[in-house]
Amino acid sequence: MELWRKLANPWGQEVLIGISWDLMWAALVFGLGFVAVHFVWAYAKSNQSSGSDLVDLKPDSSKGWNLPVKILRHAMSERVFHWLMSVAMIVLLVTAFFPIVGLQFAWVEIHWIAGLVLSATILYHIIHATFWQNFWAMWIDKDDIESGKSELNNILSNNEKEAPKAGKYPVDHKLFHHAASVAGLLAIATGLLMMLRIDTWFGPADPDKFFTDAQWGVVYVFHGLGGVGLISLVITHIYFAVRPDKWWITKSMFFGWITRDDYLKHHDPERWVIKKKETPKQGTVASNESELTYGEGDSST
Amino acid sequence: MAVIRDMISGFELFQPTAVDDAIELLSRYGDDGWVLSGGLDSFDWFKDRIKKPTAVVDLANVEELKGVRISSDGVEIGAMTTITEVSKHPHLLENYSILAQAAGHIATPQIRNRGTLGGNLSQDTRCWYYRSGWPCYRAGGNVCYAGTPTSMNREHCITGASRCVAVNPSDSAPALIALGAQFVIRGPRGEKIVEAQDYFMSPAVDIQRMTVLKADELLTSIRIPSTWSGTDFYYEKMEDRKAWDFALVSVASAIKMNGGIIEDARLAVNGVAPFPIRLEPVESFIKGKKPTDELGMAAGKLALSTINAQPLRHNSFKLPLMRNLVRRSIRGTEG
Amino acid sequence: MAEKLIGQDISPPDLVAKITGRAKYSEDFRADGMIFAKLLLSPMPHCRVLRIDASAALAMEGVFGMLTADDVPAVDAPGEPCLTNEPLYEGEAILAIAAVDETTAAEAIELIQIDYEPLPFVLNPLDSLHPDGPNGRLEGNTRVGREIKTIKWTQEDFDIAGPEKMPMGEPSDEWTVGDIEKGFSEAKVILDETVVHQSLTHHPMEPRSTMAYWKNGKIYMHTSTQSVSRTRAALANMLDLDLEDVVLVGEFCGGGFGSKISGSPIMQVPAHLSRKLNRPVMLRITRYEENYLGRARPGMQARIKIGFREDGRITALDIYALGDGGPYGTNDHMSGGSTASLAYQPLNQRQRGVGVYTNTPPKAAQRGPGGAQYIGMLEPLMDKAARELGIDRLDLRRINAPDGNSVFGPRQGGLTSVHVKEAIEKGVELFGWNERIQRSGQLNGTKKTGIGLAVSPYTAGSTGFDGLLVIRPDGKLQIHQGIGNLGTHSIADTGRAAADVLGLQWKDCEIVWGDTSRHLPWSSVQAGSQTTFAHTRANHAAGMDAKRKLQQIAALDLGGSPSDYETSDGRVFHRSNPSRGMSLGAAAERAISLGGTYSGAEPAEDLNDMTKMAVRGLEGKGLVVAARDNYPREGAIQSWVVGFAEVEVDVETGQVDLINYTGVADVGTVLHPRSLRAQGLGGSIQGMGIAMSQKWVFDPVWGVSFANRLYTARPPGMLDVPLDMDWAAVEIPDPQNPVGAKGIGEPPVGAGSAALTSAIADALDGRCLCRTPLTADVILAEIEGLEPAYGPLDLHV
Amino acid sequence: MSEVEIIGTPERTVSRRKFIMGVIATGATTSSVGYLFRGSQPLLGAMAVQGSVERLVTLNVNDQQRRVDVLNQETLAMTLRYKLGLTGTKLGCDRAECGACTVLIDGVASYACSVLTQSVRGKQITTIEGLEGADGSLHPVQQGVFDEGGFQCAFCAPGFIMSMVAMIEENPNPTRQEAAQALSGNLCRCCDYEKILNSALRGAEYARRQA
Repeated sequence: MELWRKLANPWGQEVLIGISWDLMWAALVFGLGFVAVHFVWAYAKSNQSSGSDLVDLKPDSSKGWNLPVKILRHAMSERVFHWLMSVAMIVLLVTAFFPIVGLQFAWVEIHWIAGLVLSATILYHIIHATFWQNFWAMWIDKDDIESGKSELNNILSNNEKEAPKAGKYPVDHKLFHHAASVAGLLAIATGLLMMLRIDTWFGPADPDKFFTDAQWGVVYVFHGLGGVGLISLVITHIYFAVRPDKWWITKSMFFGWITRDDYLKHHDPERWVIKKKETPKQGTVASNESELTYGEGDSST
Repeated sequence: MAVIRDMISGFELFQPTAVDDAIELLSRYGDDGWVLSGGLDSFDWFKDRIKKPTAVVDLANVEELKGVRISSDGVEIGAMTTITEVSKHPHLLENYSILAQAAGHIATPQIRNRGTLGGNLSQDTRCWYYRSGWPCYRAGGNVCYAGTPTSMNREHCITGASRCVAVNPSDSAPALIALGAQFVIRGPRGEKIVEAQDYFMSPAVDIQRMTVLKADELLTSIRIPSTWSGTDFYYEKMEDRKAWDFALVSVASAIKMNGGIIEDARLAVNGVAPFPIRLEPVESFIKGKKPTDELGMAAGKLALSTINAQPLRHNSFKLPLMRNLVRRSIRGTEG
Repeated sequence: MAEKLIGQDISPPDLVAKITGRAKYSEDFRADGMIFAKLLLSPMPHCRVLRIDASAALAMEGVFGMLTADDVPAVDAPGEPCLTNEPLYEGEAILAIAAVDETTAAEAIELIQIDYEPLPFVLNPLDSLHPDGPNGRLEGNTRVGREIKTIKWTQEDFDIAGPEKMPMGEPSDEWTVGDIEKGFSEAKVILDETVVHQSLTHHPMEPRSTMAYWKNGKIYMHTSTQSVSRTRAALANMLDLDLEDVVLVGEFCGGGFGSKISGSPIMQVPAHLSRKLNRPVMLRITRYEENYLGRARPGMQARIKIGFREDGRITALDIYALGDGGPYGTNDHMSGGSTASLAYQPLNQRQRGVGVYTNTPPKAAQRGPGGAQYIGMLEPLMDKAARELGIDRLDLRRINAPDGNSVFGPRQGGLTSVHVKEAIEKGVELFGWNERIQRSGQLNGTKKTGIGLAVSPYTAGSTGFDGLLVIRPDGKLQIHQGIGNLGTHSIADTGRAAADVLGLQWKDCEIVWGDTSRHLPWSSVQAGSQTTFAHTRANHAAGMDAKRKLQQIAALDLGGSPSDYETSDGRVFHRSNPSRGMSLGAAAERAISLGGTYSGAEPAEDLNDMTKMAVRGLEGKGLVVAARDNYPREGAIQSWVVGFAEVEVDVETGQVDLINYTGVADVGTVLHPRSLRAQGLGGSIQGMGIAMSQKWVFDPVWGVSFANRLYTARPPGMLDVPLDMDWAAVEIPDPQNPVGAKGIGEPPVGAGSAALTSAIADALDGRCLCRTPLTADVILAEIEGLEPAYGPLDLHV
Repeated sequence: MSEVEIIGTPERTVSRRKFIMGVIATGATTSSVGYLFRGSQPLLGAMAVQGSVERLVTLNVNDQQRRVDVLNQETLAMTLRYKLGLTGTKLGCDRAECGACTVLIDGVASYACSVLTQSVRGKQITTIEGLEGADGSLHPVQQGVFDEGGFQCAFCAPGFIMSMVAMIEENPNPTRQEAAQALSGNLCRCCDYEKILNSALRGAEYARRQA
């Protein structure tokens, strides 16, 4: 398998052009492979431990029994951000990779415009997360590592030891978030630079600006790596989103809330404290406004 | 690896006698295969050692691809018909003179004797950055060297660029577009027919191909409907030398007159974009009008605005040149 | 008495070989066991070779060996080596690989791993003169005297000039005649223009291929050269051999135009390779390589200031020219000043310039070096001035043209003869100036007529060379020529001088040329229009010497005094009694028996050593006569061509159609009318190529050339030139040549080029675009009033 | 000397056997068989693939059947010059630009540098060497050129003459303009175009007389 594409520059010196498209297929295979393996494992697991969830809800029920039935996990702003970003991401992946596999169309403009949209959403997210949200909500702490360990343990040595429950964001979510951030930011940073090499709204191409052709090659390689990285990440992300046992989270990305039961079942109330709030947040979907409660860290009011 | 620009590298040579065999060979070799018709474009690539195909499929012996077939509803020209035959064919001279005229302006007698109509339509661009073997977009690289603020791009395009600013070099293409020709393409998946102007590829879609032909497809023939037979034709190619040169701008028009009024028209230009351009807005604009110089001038200006012409550093002259050639194609040379 | 041969149309003796394909050019030779070399050319405009790994290449089946710069004698800067480790232009040869065939050699070259260190490069002379501009060579950017120096102009120099005019900082060369300031103070009209003249490759049809092999310590070279004897000497020098050990065969030369005057450096490669590998080696130079290794005319960036008196007389001419000298600094931007001085006789003149090293293919004299560029740049300005002065363009030329007593140049020397005024008048008549000028500026459809003219002089001869003749026992006259054979027909035509002296018919004459093993005399270079003048004199001298010796032999055997005898129609006979005489054959037999100065045993003292060697080599072959041209000569030998052109400029496309070109020459006596016409019109068309289409283009970022194909360099083809052309000569003999002839090669180029630019300017209502080539885009931009695509000082465009 | 590091096995001294091979390879003088195309075979695509062309072909050159070993990528100009010893066909550019290599293929003027030898099997090839009559008399076109004083350096002459022959085959009585068109595929750098046109018209005249 080739890793890079190289060509001789006008002076006959070999320079990097970008990643080999073999890597695109590799990423695809990796993504689907992971999904397949996980699916099989999860299937096997679910057969062994059936109905266990009812059982382990009881002992904790004293704690937090007073909580309302719906707990807000993602505020409207976050959801809008998420869906905008995912649309941009899908468009980017399609315009980037479909032409390579033979589905040809005029992709360049769509690609960089989608890229600008993505950049904007990310920028919003960073600012929002820094100033209005708990920036550290995504931070991986000791407990995360603990739960991560034991989760892994469960997977490897099929034992039934209950893993410590997660905070607002389970460790696997956090890992995905960080991986996606790295790949995404890589692709965005390089992508914005690459706009110098084509005619855009911001001016005609000026390819020799800033970098030598050898340096540009590196930029293209990073862009490619970010791109193919996102292929695997997006595949796995979508897979989990559609898994029935994760619907409770997926739904929350549509409607914003999770049920109290899910909260108590999957989260550690000490790591994700629920505070009672007076005024309901406008626009959130909820049958019973007064019952509505807000997850800590979401302080949009 | 050191670079040397002479002596053809070795390849496997096939000389099939049937189109299907040729296609079979091409599908066998895919991107490592190469179609050889007249060879006047191919040999440059081979001798410069920039292209080194594993297998060359020489169509010289495929008789079904040669000759001009006249029928009631028009004429069909085999893709391997020589340019000389096209330029001197009595029926074409009589009924579709712009094609014969355009063919007569191609390169030199010797090249017209070997070169084929299909080859002329499918030839690669002459952008000298690309032709020098530079790693540009079209060569699979990540930059266009001809579109920068310092590039030498007098011959390059004023519209239709997408990263690549090369122009299509074909002289016969605008004539065939003006004649409303259709191109017959055959491949492993059978035969398909495309309108002349749809045969040419935009770099926005595929920056490494000049036409819609896939590696395992062949252009087998060109069909010209009788629609424009014997109408008023105009063809002009503006070039630096009167032989062995490529068009700076070329124009071809077919105009149906009715009592001194333009009843219908088709216009095409080449040398201004990575693909030949049909000027539909101009066609509808001049319909029902008298072919005066004023109309020509107005049409020329409209042509520039419809293609949204944007010159590069060294080719702003192509704007007035194209405007004036369109103008002439409507009112004729005598001013 | 036989009819004089001079002045007749006689097809040259090599013509049948040329039109039947039997003529062997250097690349048509084969030798047993011959192997083939291919070159690795530099991909960069200036770099240092750091590492060459040829192991894979040399291990290849069929590869015999490699030659690198380290295998060939080093050359002191700024001399040009045949292979180099510091390439100074893209396309310079770095090494050669020899293999059983070219394909193998090419494959081997591709296997070579080679590392370069890029070095600073410059393409335009002016860029290198910027305070922070790059130098074309590590040693500096120009040459002052014998040393390589660095000249940088101050920012102030550039600021004063502004973007539109050429700056004029410190020059490397300068000469002045009279008082330039005074001259301008007397002027009524003063023009101050910035002009650009492109560089362009010679592109002879035959690339400079060479085949070489060694036998018994001698080298045998088959190469493409303009001048055989001179190239033999140059090779002996390059290869450090005795003259006797160099056998050079160059019977045919497929064009040179100044690019192969004494061969070219690359011809050493097969010589060294065949010595190293002990096999015959053929180096076929391809057109692609010829574009780089072949020579080019130096382009110029110039500032020209001319002052005219009310009556049109030029009071002051002030020229500052920068020469695009290429990496080895061949320049003609100063010599052009003398041509200008000669052509316009300015009352006061200053000539300044800098020859700048650039990283572009090497330059060499190209037909009318310097003069052609200067006439091309100046004539359109003459037209512009004529309009401003309200003086007829013809009259302005007449007023400033030289006559018999004129002097010119920095040393204000005189001329052997000048009849340019007669040429102008003859041209006016032949061209039909007075009718055609009526059409000037007329618009016919979209085509506007322009009428142009140009007056172009150039050096046309040299002196002091040797003539070598053998009168054989079979009565035939063998004329040995050491000059080259590149189609000017000089090898045959200059020999007519000897034949006429002896009163021989052409069928009794045989030309020996092109193969130094056949004993060739020391000769002028076949360049600079020299051979006609130089070798009619040399052959005439030899003819006279032969006649003298024939008379002596006759007197010796038949009595009486030598002066009683006359030679004609193959006999030497007594004037009063023609039956008393002997055939030349008999005289030749007699000469052999007499020996001494008759048989070639004792060559004359004043002969060049090469000629002496040839004479001795011919000893006993008959009456062997060699004489040096000792005829007196006073003043410079200059020929003239006056060119007239009618063009039609399409105002909608900028395309130029050439309607007519007419040239009239002052070349003294005409040796060969048809050949003269061919030289005159051919040279003029080369000039039209300069004016219309030929160009160099480089990418400014990478310094790599794009006009490296014929279709991008654009030499004129048959359809680009007028179908309707005419030619004549004012046949007034030059008093300082025994047959009255002067050379023709150079002056037509400037005439053709300038007549065209002058005609185009006329079609543009006198607007002078001050650059060549005037391609359609440049003209159309001017007509449409567009912002010019090129700056006033942009060179390679 | 320079500090360039040069890696490479020293040139192998030519063994007697190899030398003889070499001699055979390049042949004696004119017909230097394998002048150009004896590189290591795999590079040259010599391994025969089912259905691909044969290497040994018979060419009809100047009415002679010539058996010759050609490689797939070999052009007619190379075969003529370097395997059949017909050096009258010149290589001026080897890029179909100058016309010096013009020959007739079944009477049609073509650039021999841009035709694969493999694709002219069974066709009639005429080169400059094939124009003279059996008695050595010049072809009318050659005679016309001779009487007009021919060319200057004449490197382009064989190509021009072949174009002239093709021209009069098609148009025995060309105008000056038509002749210029017919010869526009040949370059003359001496730019002797006027004399060349005169020669072409004179040649056409002679040919008409002969016919």
